[in-house]
Amino acid sequence: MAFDAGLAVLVLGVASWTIAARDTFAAVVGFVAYGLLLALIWVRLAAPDVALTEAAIGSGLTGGLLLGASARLRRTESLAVGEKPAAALRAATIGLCILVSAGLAAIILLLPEPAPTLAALAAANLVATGLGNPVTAVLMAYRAIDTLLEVVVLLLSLLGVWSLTPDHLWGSLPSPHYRADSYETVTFVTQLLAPIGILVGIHIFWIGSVAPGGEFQGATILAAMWILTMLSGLVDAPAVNRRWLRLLLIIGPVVFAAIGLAGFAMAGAFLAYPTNHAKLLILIIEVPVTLSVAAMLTLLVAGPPERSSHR
Amino acid sequence: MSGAMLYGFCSTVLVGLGLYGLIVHPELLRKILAFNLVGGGVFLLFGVIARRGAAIGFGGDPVPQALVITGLVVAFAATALAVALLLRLFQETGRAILQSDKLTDAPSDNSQP
Amino acid sequence: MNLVFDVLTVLAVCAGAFFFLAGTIGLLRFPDALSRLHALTKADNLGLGLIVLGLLFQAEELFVALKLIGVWLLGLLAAATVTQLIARAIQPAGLRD
Amino acid sequence: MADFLLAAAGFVLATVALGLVRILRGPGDADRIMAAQLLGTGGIAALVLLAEANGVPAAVDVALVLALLAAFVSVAFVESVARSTADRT
Amino acid sequence: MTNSTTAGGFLLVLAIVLPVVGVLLSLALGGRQAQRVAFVVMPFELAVAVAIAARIWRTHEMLQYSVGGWIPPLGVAFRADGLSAVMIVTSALLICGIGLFARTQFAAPRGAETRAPLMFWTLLLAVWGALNVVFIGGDLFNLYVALELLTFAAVPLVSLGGRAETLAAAFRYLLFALLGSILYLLGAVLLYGAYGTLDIVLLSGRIHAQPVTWAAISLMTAGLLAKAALYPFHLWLPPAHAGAPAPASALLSGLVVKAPFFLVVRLWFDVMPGMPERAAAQVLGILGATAIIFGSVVALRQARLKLLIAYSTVAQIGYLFLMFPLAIRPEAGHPWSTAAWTGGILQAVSHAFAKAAMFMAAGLIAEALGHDRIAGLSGIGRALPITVFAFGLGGLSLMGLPPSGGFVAKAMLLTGAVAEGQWWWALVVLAGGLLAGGYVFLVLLRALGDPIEPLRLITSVSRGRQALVAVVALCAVLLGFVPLRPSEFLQIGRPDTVAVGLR
Repeated sequence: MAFDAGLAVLVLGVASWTIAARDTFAAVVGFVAYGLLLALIWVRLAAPDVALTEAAIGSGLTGGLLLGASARLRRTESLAVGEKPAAALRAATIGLCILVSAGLAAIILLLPEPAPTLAALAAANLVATGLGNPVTAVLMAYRAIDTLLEVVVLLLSLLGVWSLTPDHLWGSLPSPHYRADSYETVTFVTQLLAPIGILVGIHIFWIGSVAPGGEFQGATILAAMWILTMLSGLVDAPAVNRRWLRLLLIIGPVVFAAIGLAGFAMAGAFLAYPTNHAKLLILIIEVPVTLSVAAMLTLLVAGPPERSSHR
Repeated sequence: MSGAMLYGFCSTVLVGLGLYGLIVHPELLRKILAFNLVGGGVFLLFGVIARRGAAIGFGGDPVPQALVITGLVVAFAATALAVALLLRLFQETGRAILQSDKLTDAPSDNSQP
Repeated sequence: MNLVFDVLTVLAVCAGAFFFLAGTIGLLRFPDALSRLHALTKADNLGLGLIVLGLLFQAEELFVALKLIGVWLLGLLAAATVTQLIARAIQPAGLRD
Repeated sequence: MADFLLAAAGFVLATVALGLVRILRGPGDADRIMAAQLLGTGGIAALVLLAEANGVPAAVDVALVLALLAAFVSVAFVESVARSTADRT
Repeated sequence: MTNSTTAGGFLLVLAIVLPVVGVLLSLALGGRQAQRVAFVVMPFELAVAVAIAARIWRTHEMLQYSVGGWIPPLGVAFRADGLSAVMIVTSALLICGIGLFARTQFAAPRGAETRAPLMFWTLLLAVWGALNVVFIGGDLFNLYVALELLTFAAVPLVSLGGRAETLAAAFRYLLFALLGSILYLLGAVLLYGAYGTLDIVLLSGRIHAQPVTWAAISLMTAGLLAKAALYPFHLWLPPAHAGAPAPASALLSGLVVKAPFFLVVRLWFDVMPGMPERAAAQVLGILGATAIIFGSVVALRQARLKLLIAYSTVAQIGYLFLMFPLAIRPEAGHPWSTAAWTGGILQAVSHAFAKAAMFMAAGLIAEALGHDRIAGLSGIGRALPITVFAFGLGGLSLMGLPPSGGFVAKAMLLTGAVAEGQWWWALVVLAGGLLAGGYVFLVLLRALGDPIEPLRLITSVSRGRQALVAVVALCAVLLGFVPLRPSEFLQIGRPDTVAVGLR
């Protein structure tokens, strides 16, 4: 209890810092810390699957993305001075936000006891999916449609990022654009870290069917390693019109949708799996989805094409 | 009061803090950060609700936990798109804030390929 | 036997926690960036290492123990990278300090 | 034992939280990176302690992922700082 | 009401999977193939839409599909009632029209792949799929994912031109949309915490009046209003809709803003049917009325055609929300409440066609003149008569003059207002019509007037495209021949509290 209280205070402190810091860069550092502490809270809330996702995406990948952006925007900070809204407006906003927070706090006190839950239902149907991890069962079986659409959401946001390319640069390479004379330390660390990271990513993905873990967490780690190799200059970012890249991006959702449609014939419904082969089919979906999602996440961080040629 | 409820209150404060930042900060990157704070708060609240639904040996209701995972991925996609838009805007205008509503008198339909 | 392991765990974890404390104090108190960096390295490497060591006495599976050691090695690597990069960056006034 | 480990996790978190003051005070990026690094390591230590204390073995995996991504974020961090300074000169 | 799959439910799956597969294929094949994929998907998807409507028409029951065979609350259901069918068919027709219109504008050149065509055709299909999920989603979280799909498909359309001010418009749109989504999600989270399900039908059976419910519904409604650009959340709309390329503007103004409105209707009439909250409905009505007056007045003062049309969208969205104070009836069984309800939906549909036609007409005019300044329109009526005629037809519907869909919609809202004794809404409807007449005639008078100097057209505009715009505008007019009474089809699958007035 004391631990929880301390952790909660710490999270709120870091969050306040993220809002209040004058320097954007410092605020982003605060945000990375915020994600890390949230991962701890997820463990305390008995949600290790979410903790993994938060550590990987919420803190790690988002943190890296925002750090890069804040570094590029650094020169603009002085411009924003004096643009702050008037004191009266800020006071009104503070009032509104306190009202929202207090109202929500009062509301959650009124939530029913005992709390309604689908845990029993999810457990009862676990056998039919052949999975041991109920969270993966929700993601890949009970609510597989959400997951399929989520992969499409990722793909669309990548399209959105690519659509920002200046016309003459279409088909060229995304940033990050890093010096060829990258620190040898970075290169060394990458060479050491990338193989380990790939192993860990595969491990996290693989245990997802029985224990906390799964495709999104595994894919994020793979993506982080790919980005690292690009940062260190070991590999270059792929040009956006490469055929292999396009195929890599769509293979996951295509297999997902295809097995989903095959469900009409095999099990009588879209995205249904025949009981005896459910686990195998889910695995067949998960492998390409992991690869596609890893590619999407990597390219989302890399941003729109900015360079016309290989260096 | 249980530990879960404590985090519940924590989540409501996070939502309020994030909303404040979203409204007040002129810099767009700070708005994106604030949006992520609100998102974190909402997901945390969902996690608390999942924890309250602990039953039959599960530490929490797996359905909301899975939905939070989906939500986190979607929030990352949103952040990535917003950051990319922001960086392009910065490239074009040299600014990372939104000007007050003024449209230039340029023709609005010069987008033909 | 269990008791011995428990005592070892307590000792190692306490020592690890102490190093974290030392690292923080160093980060706050030392005057210049390079000595702060030095303090940080101590805390990272030793603090996490001792805590992992303490937990190893409690680990029941080999795989868990291996993962714990992996955590430590990765932490070490991250710390070493940062230390190296910061140290390099401080010298040519690359970073604002 | 669980209580002790939980307390140890709390202690480690509390001490590294003090380090956060460095983020607040700055003054330079180097200190901010160091403070973030300290918090990262502390968070990892707290996670492995929690794994044992709460009986959530998966938390070790979380720590593993965190350690991996800490290295990733650090590199991204230093690269971007170096780049932004390069841009300015 | 059972939760199992009905016969023909697979059509709902196809309505979503076809566009998604189209998106994947056009990205994979790239280049000139993206457009071909879009034109292959269009007839099939249109056929699916018509089939869904036909089946509901025949069986008089709502279509339902439990995805993966998992029954809610554990699984996710798709459901299509009469209202869904109307929206699905409207989107299908309009998207096919927009696709045909954009065929030359976004034709991919031979040789290397170019950005804009690939993006436009892929995103067109993505918007289509996302809209269909919104219209048939039966689960509040699934609908959240659908809203995000729609956001990520719609925002890049705004900045397709790539100019700085469209980038700023896209960013502002994205911020509003994301804030809206997160508020919506927060509400859904509270509902799950209180009732243990996110399924709309199950929720409607469990929900009852208590603070958690009010908080959740208010948060979700506020979030959706931000996405629907109802006053005072309209700030993002004019620059975004005016800055996008004409076919994208037509899509955004005609269909995309209707999706959050549709979800507000779902929330208020389906998730919590018959729950008394007249005060809240009055608030929505007041916001709607303000939007009508504000949007129309600002539209009158615009110097550029596309901005004028965009502000007109702000006003016309206001009409949609007038249906709430008129159709919310705690004591059920009043036929006029159903009239106002039908009027609101009809307004959504007729505005979709009318506004799409007007944006496309404005696009053709801008293409021909190289600008869209209203002051420089003189003589365009003679150069592009069909286009200006189509613009006028669309305007007819906005004004609410017969014969047009807008007339029937507004007449139903008027009847509802008078019968309810809430005559003040009737005044707003009439005033909005007059103001709309003002800005439409402002443009028409200028366009039909004699030019001071001979008009110079940069390019000629093909008859076919002009005719296409006229056909879309004609659809809005043809809706005027819908009989002036509550439609029974729209009530299929509705909770009895609303539908009882018909029998």
